[in-house]
Amino acid sequence: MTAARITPAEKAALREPWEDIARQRQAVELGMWAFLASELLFFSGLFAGYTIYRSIYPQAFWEAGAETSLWFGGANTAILLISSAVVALVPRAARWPGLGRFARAMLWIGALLGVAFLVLKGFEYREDFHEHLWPGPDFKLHAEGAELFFSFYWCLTAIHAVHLVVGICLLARLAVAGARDPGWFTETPAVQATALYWGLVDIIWTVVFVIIYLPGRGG
Amino acid sequence: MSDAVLDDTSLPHDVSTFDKGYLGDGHTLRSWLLTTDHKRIAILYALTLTIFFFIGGVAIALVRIELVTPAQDFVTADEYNRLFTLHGIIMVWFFLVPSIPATFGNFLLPLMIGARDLAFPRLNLFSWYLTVIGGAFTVYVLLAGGVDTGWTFYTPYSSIYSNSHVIAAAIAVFVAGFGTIATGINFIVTTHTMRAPGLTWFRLPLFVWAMYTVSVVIILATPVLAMALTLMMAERFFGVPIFNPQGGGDPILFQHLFWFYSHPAVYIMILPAMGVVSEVIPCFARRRLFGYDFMVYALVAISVVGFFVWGHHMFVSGESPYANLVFSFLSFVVAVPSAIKVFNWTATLYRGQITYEAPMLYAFGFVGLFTMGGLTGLFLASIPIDVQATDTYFVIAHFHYVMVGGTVSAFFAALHFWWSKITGRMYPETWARFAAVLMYFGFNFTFFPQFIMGWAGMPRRYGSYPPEFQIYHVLSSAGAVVLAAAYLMPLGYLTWSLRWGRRAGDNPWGATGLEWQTSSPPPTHNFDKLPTVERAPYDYHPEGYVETGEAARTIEASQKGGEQE
Amino acid sequence: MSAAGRRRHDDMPTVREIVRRPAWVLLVLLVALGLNIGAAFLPIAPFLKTAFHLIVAAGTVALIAFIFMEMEKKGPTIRLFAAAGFIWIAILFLLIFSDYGIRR
Amino acid sequence: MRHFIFFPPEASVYARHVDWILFGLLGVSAAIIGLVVALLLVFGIRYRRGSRAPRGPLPAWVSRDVEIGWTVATLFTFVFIFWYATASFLTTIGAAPNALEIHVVGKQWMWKIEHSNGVREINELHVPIGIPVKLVMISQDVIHSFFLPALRIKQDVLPGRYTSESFTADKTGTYNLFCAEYCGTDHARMGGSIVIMKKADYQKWLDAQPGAENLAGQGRQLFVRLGCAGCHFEKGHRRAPDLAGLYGSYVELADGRTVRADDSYLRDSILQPKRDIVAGYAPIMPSFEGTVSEDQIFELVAFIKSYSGDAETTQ
Repeated sequence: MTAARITPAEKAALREPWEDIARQRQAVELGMWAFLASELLFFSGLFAGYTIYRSIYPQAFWEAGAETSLWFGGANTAILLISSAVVALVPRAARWPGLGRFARAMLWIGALLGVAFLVLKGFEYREDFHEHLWPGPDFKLHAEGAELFFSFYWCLTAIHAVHLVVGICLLARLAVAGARDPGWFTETPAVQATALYWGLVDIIWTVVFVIIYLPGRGG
Repeated sequence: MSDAVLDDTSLPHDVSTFDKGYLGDGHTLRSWLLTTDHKRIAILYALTLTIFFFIGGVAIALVRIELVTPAQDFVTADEYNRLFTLHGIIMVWFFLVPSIPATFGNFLLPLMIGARDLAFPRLNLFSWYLTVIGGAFTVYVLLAGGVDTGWTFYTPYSSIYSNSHVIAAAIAVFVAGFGTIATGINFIVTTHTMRAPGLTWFRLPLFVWAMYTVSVVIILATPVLAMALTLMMAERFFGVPIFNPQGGGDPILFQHLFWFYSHPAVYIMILPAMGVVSEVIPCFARRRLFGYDFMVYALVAISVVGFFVWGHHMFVSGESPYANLVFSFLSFVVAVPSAIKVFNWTATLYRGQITYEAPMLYAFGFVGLFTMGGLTGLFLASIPIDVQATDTYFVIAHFHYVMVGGTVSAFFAALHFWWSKITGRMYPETWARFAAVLMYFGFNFTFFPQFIMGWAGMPRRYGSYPPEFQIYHVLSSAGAVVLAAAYLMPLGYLTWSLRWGRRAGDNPWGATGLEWQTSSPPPTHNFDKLPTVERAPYDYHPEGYVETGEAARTIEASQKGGEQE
Repeated sequence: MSAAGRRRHDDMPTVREIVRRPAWVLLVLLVALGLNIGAAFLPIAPFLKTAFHLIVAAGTVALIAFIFMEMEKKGPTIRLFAAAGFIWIAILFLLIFSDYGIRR
Repeated sequence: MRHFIFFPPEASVYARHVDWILFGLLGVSAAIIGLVVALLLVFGIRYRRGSRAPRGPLPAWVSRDVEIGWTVATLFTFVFIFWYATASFLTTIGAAPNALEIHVVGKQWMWKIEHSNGVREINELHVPIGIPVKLVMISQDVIHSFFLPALRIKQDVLPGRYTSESFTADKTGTYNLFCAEYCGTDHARMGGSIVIMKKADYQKWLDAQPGAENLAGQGRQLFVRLGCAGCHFEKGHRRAPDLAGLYGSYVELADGRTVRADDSYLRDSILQPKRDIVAGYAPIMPSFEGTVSEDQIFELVAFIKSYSGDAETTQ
């Protein structure tokens, strides 16, 4: 509570109406976790729908799951796990001015891994289109319920991808702003908030991977 | 920052800023549209919501004109469907849900906890813009020809069969929903991190508790609606079958997701109203709120158990009968904390020094109408009664008693109670009392007949109907005229008071909340000296009641420490 | 471990110190991913496979939340909000299956 | 019709029963609201500003005990109402075994009704008194809701799935029939009436209808026309399961599950034959989705229900 001794770096990171960077950081973190809880509930609708239809059409979901590309899914999961480990280093390092460059490098690596994920995803989507896995008149599978599986496949992965794009933008923005003002970078709560958001994107994918790519393997 | 040049208040010779508080802090449009001051954002919200309230009101006025005669003769069936849909969408998402939190919550939450602003002022402004963008989509829908799904967007009608602007309407709701989520997060963080020294959780005014609990409900419920609407839009736009039985989907799933939000949404509307009434009644009864702790627990209980009951909207939907039993039971359980709140408000009057200014009249109206609304909720929670009553005017009457009789009454109570704090002026008391009583009678006149015709079988969303129901529709439409007058009156006299109203002191009601300790209207930074809190809330004491001239009454000296517990 | 209050330069950890723990966790997560993919091909009953997948996924989620997102160091309020997300999903599932679970 | 209605007519025992629950609830509500209003008035007047009524703090225990008292009392009352209301609901689950089955197809914006003897009507439902009636309902497009206020019953009619409602009318007359779930432009016109008749009048009415074969007979013709008989009636080496006595029995499926052959199962098997494949048979049956309408499915199901295998095979 010694508001008198505010360093220039803290001053750069402070926002109205805060007078104390530590409390501001607490507030941002709490707000971010509340937002993440909200995001989880956002996805819960999809998960609930998936679970219900899978319980109604177990066989069709099993067959349809086998049509997804485990190679793409597995590689993307690995990429995202690595990226979340990389991004997790950022708040641990960013606090120290001497590690600022390292932290920003980690941000860029995280963002690049995110882009790699999207690129793979793009190839996967192209393949899916070629194989007529888009629900509609010339859909590949015939089992009742298989179309539902792929409805959820597209919705889950697309909505996740939107979140990922937002995450990549946040990482890049933080890296750019951090390079411009290294002092601000050591103090700003945005570092923690961005890392938390990236963590959530990974958590969601972990579940998506299990329910979309793993069913129907090995006969 | 950069608009300081345009900002005339920065000129030292401008004396008017001294007593205009935050209102004097800039007069340009820009100083309003880019403000991060929670009080100004509250005003922005108030103006926006007022506009939407009247658009929604016009829609239902046309509906009520149509319903005067049994035949479909004033508007076509399609127009009728679009009108009631518009009324529902606007009133729910662009008035009731944001009403009290976004205006009074925004304005008062920081003041009540002794903070300078909300935790994230820019996010707060952003949430207003989201509401406006959502509103713009709604206006687009209105101009483009409307949407005819009903506010519930039930599939597969909305996702496949409707020929109206469903996607734009769903986007409107989606965007506005994220506006309320942003507000909710802001309130939660503010309440957790910005309370004045000494202001422990159990010293918070109930209005703050209400804002806090409602925010939790908002952030956990709204995203599910967002996803339900997203999936509905995906089905409509891309043709992926999700709720469509032809692709194996189940249309009931949409209803589950929709009501997972929309039943808690009822509590999003009513919890803030409860908060308002819990402020008003102790003040005008000069009495500590009876059972403060229980009132807090009741709020928390309602906000949690409120999530367990959505299935009672679906008793006839084809839901499993066993699920019906579960949801019916839980719906009875959730009524208990609401009942406790009603009893506590009543008991607060005991041994009070009651006066009847307009806010108190509205609060009394609230208690009466909310009790009616709540009790008819029990009818709808019991399965055999609900089977007859659901999708009829009985339900319409029930939720209007809760949302209009409850929330809107409380909104007007709040408007009159804090008007002096917001504007620095008093409203004309006689007019306000008259409007309050008129609103109460107009309301009952409009909605009570709907219970009777609903039980008799009159279905909702009918533009034409069998003639035996006409008498009730005529009564209802006549009552709506009275009600409309009662809503228009405050618009007139409150606007009048902005210029000619008596100047209010800082604390005209002699109320105890922190918001009354700063000037009226408050300065931009809220408090010249941030307050500390040493007492429990509602430290009114009827014995020490003294009247001191202009600022109607104060309670000063008596507060020497009448702690009871 | 956690750097509370003002930080002095001599407290600064080396990159190695910072990386060590997340790297170990990452290794565990990648192994878990491999196990999960491998298990998908085992010739056992589908529901057993699914249960295994979900348990591994839950572990992964927990590790990400507790280590990567530093939940281990957070106070009760933040844990409560994080838990609320999961509890409310549980509510949704539980009550929605009170319908679907016994409909047919 | 009448020009004023205060309380809906009661045309069944169940309706009167529901009304008793309503009166019970009205009584409890009146008591509660009376209490609240009385307290508001009494306190409001007695403790108005400046009145001579004694004031002063309450002893601490009052608050807690009163609070716990009315919490428990409210909870008890509400749970009691739940039990009282639910008990009667439970008795309505499951229709009488020998109910008169009538088929209802909802579509934008009319009700099509098929009696089991083949008589069809639109927006009108004729039923006799004293006989349990079971409506088996399905929608051809969006969700509708079959609402009979005089019988206090309402049930949503869904696309893709059968729902049902049962009643035993005991008062003759013509009463309202509404669609209660919003279904688009002419939702308000999607209604008509239920005519409850004495048994003799009902029989007279039935006889007066244009002669048609009964539903099962119509179903049989359709069965043959669609080519179902080719596999299902084949003697000797069968490519398709035998349908004789199928209805109501338990069927073992290829994936090890066992299902009961009810209306929904038969409907699903016609439209989505690959979903529940009977053990021992190849999944060769084509889907009839889009080929047969909902009313034709009712006919087919009626035929399968009635078929006991004694009839001649193909024609």
